[in-house]
Amino acid sequence: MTDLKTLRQLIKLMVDNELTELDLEEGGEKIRLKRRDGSPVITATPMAVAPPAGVAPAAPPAANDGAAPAATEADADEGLDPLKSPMVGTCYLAPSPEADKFVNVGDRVSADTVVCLIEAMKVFNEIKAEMSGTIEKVLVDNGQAVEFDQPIFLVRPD
Amino acid sequence: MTDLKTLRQLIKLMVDNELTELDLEEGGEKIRLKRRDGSPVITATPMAVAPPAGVAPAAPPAANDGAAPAATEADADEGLDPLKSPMVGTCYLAPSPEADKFVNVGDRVSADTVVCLIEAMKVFNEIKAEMSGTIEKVLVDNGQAVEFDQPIFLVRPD
Amino acid sequence: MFKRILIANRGEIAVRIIRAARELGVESVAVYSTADAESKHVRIADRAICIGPPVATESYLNIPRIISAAEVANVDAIHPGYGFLAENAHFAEVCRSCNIEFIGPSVESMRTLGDKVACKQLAIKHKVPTAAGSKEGVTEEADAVKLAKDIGYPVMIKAAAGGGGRGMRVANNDMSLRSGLNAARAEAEAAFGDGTVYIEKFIDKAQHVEVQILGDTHGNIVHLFERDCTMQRRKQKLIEEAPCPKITNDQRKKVCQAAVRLCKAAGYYSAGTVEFLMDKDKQFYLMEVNTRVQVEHPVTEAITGIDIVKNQIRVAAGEKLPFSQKDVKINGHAIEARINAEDPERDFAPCAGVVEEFFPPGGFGVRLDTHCHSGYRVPPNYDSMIAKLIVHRPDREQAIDTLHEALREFHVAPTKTTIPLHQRLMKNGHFRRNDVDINFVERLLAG
Amino acid sequence: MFKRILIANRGEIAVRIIRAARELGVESVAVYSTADAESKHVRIADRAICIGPPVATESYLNIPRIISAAEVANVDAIHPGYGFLAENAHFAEVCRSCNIEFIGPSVESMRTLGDKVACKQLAIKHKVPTAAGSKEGVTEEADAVKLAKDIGYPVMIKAAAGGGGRGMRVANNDMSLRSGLNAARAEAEAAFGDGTVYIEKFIDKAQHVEVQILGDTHGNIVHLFERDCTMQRRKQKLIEEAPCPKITNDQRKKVCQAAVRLCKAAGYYSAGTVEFLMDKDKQFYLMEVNTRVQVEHPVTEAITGIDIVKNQIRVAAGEKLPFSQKDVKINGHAIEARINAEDPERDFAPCAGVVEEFFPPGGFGVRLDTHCHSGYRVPPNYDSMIAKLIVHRPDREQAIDTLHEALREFHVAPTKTTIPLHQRLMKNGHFRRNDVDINFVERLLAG
Repeated sequence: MTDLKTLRQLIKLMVDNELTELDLEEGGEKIRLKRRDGSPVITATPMAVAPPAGVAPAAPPAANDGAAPAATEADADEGLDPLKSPMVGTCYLAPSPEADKFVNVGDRVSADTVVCLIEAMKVFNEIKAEMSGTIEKVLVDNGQAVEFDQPIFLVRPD
Repeated sequence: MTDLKTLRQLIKLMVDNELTELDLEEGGEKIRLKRRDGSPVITATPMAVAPPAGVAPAAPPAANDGAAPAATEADADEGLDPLKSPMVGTCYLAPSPEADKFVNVGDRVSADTVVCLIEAMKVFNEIKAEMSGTIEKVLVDNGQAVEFDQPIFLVRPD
Repeated sequence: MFKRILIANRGEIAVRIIRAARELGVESVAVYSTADAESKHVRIADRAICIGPPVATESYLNIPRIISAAEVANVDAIHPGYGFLAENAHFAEVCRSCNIEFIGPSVESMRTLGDKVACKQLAIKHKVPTAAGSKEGVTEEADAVKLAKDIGYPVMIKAAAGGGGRGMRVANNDMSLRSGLNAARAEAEAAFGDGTVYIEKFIDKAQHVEVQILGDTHGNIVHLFERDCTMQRRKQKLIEEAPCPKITNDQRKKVCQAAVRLCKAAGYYSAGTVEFLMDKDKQFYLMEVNTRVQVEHPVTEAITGIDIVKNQIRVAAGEKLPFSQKDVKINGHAIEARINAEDPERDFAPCAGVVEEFFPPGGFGVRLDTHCHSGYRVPPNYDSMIAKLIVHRPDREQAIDTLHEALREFHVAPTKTTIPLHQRLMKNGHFRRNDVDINFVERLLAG
Repeated sequence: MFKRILIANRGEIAVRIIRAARELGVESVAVYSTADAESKHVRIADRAICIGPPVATESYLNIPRIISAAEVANVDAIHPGYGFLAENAHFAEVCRSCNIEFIGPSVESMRTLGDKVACKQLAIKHKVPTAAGSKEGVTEEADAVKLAKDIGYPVMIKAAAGGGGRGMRVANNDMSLRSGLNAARAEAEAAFGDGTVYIEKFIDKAQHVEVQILGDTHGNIVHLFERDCTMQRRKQKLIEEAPCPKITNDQRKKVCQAAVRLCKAAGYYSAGTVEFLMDKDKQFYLMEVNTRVQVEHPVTEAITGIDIVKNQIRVAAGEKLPFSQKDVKINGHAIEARINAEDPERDFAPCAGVVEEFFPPGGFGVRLDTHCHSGYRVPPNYDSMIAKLIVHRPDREQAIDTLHEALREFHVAPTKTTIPLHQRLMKNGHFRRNDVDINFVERLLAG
């Protein structure tokens, strides 16, 4: 159950079907599914063995434009790993406006390949791939603000 | 039940029927479904007595001494029907202190057998059995206050 | 002071009264129908007694069942709240005949002020402004037509026993007057068992201004200033505020003193409200007197700091009012928004069912009166109000801003509520400028 | 006024600040760690930015990440709330060097008042009452012993850079002083990177009384009267009230004016709190100055009607205080109870996890500041306070009764909280008579 392959498949299932939640439990044989819906649902039945994840989602529609990381969508793509931003800042895909991008879709990257720069407090931080594989997707635009944990690239690991 | 195939079928069921939630539990026999409009469709489980009680928190401990009718408790007794009070008042099991009780355990009653008096606003109301059977249990003491719907006797119907 | 009182009501007002009683060290006994078995007033009362099935006539409106519960619980008094039996003089009479104090005014003053014709005559006698019209019930069409000619059309036909706008009709000419007269009589007969109707001048573009009264059984009677309840829909108040932003201190003083005169004349005590219509020229016209605590009493509590419900209980127990008129001061501005479980999309149809998420706002200057919580089931049997959101700020503009923010934070799901409507109204320029009349909301919704 | 501000905090204070900003028409930008992705401050802010993982040093305490978020969101100012970076002068300096206003006092006054030795010297210079003791840091044991002999045992050894009671020690004789001195130095060095300690007379049976200060950048500085925070456990405040029920108006005036003198001398502006210990004879001794908004600020807002957080934002934007000292009046009595997710049965161990049922109280005179709701998950990473329950009533006795009722209604499950402890304290005769000192709660809990 806990091997990455099954996990990926479960996640794909969720994304494809707009599930917002999926709890499983082998021992006591339990399944709990939730789908996206205008009005979120919290079921806190006193007896229920409190499925935390089930109750937790502060489901209420964000009053703000929901700037939260789009991690789940990204992870969705079967077999791809997200390359996430380690900090808040402005993301640059090329060393300078006229220069070529650090990496493009199809490029191979290794652990210390610089994939982008993130400017934080006037400092340009070189972001390395920290993994080896092939860039499959670029998720942000040049000069776009990124948050902590926000996926920047999708990489197909070797 | 945790194999992906079953899962996919369950999810298809959800999508096709616009379910927003689906809980299962094999051991205690439980199913819980929810649709978009937010009104729960609960396919019963043996123990689930009152669906609302599950959702609406009966949970908060009554700050008061919980004078609520003990209906459910009474109903529990196999095959017995509760004879409930139709009003709030003081229940008398005999026409007068020295007189015999209207009915005792083991007595047979028919629809218009008077089983007790309930005093409300100085008026003594004769309470009839409204059913025929045998008195199996007396649930209140003589002179005890009873509420609306509070079981007074348990009757084994013919 | 009483040892124990029974609260013959449900919902937020039952909760409100239980809080006041317990803070005074008085035991509280709740009554409830089977539909409310898990409601908050049942949980927080010292004792709770089930009195009947969901249908109100068999529970909250059923006098014998409530009195029996009161005797079973051996209480000293009954607080009727608002609605249900609150303005039922017969109920008050029954309570007192059973040696149970009715927490409200005297039966006589309830009768006098409850009869709109008698009330109006008393008002005229004591120079309380009223609309021109018949001094007593009108039966003959001819009299009606003559009267209408004297005061000039449009005129209003009202039921003497009516209230809350029920059984009212506007007539613009003799013909509509004739037909309206008969229809109104029949309607009043059916609704109140009293077909008496009367006629008075129709006040156009009116605002609703009401004065809060509080009196004791020792002849002390004061006003707690006025409220503006012009924001209504189908004669149901949506938003109430205090003080009325449109009148001067002189006008305020005049109308408040008039209200006190009327209640004094009726030998009134406990809490009461004298409702007026105010026209464009700030002229006041008596509408009716409500002989009970009002849904919107919290806005007055906010600006005066006086606990109206506690004082109702005190004076019912024979105590003197702990303050006099000169002690009553206005501090800041307060606004209340009634949150109803209604669907604005479906012409405000009530939305019964489970409120799965009820996340209320809070913070500085925000008061919430509610019996609702996440998981609460709104029964289909009673009115749809699930909460009252009240803000108190130094001035009206800040109060509106705070209320707007509080409404924005107020998350209720999946139940549909009037929260979005209130948010819209808080942003409305006419409301912010207080350039509104009692038909404003309906015009807004219509167009 | 600012167009947009960032709130560098979480929980109820972030919610409080966002409300104040929005009511002023200022856009709010929340920052959050992945542990708070679904917390209320994230939902109600105009924008929210994830700045790091749960561990505070990588998120709420991480200056570069917060400044980057501020630049990304292009804000005009940052409000630090309390805790985290609120009293970090370096952070204030960085903000201003990046042309982002720090919503708080000047860096200089933060430094002066933050150093307890410097603060005490300034206090002495301006006749602000302090405990007898060393005028500067003590390093030599000999000096310490001599000093102790002069002022008499017991004495207190304090860390110059300390605060909130951290790094304090009581010595009753030369021996315990010697050992204590070295231990305290080491502890201070480790805790604050500054081993400077000083010695002063230990105040026995003390009450905690603090004065709320508010100043602008135009030299106006006023006090909003005092708070009594004597009800503490392990130096953590449990219950705070205003005004202090034990002092006369003269004593009040004296201590409040002393606090104003000290802050004026330090060139202080924004909100701040001067904390004193008060002995049995109503003598005051300066403890420390908190250069930020206080958790317990709502009790002061209640009795003065002044919105402290809004005014912090106004003065940070360069506006003048909209009122002067003579406008500040005390109205009634307010008490705050801190509701922590802690298990009194298990020595107040924090209880992280999902709060399945959170049914708060409400009604007249009740304010609730919280980020919690049914279904909220309390993260294990931060402090355990989940709500502040504040009541405002005409007098202390009524305030206690109202708070007791509100606590009784407050239903939180299954999470364990301090609500039962507060209920017990509301009924405690010593508390009701205000016959307590800062060790009262611990003695009570001990047996």
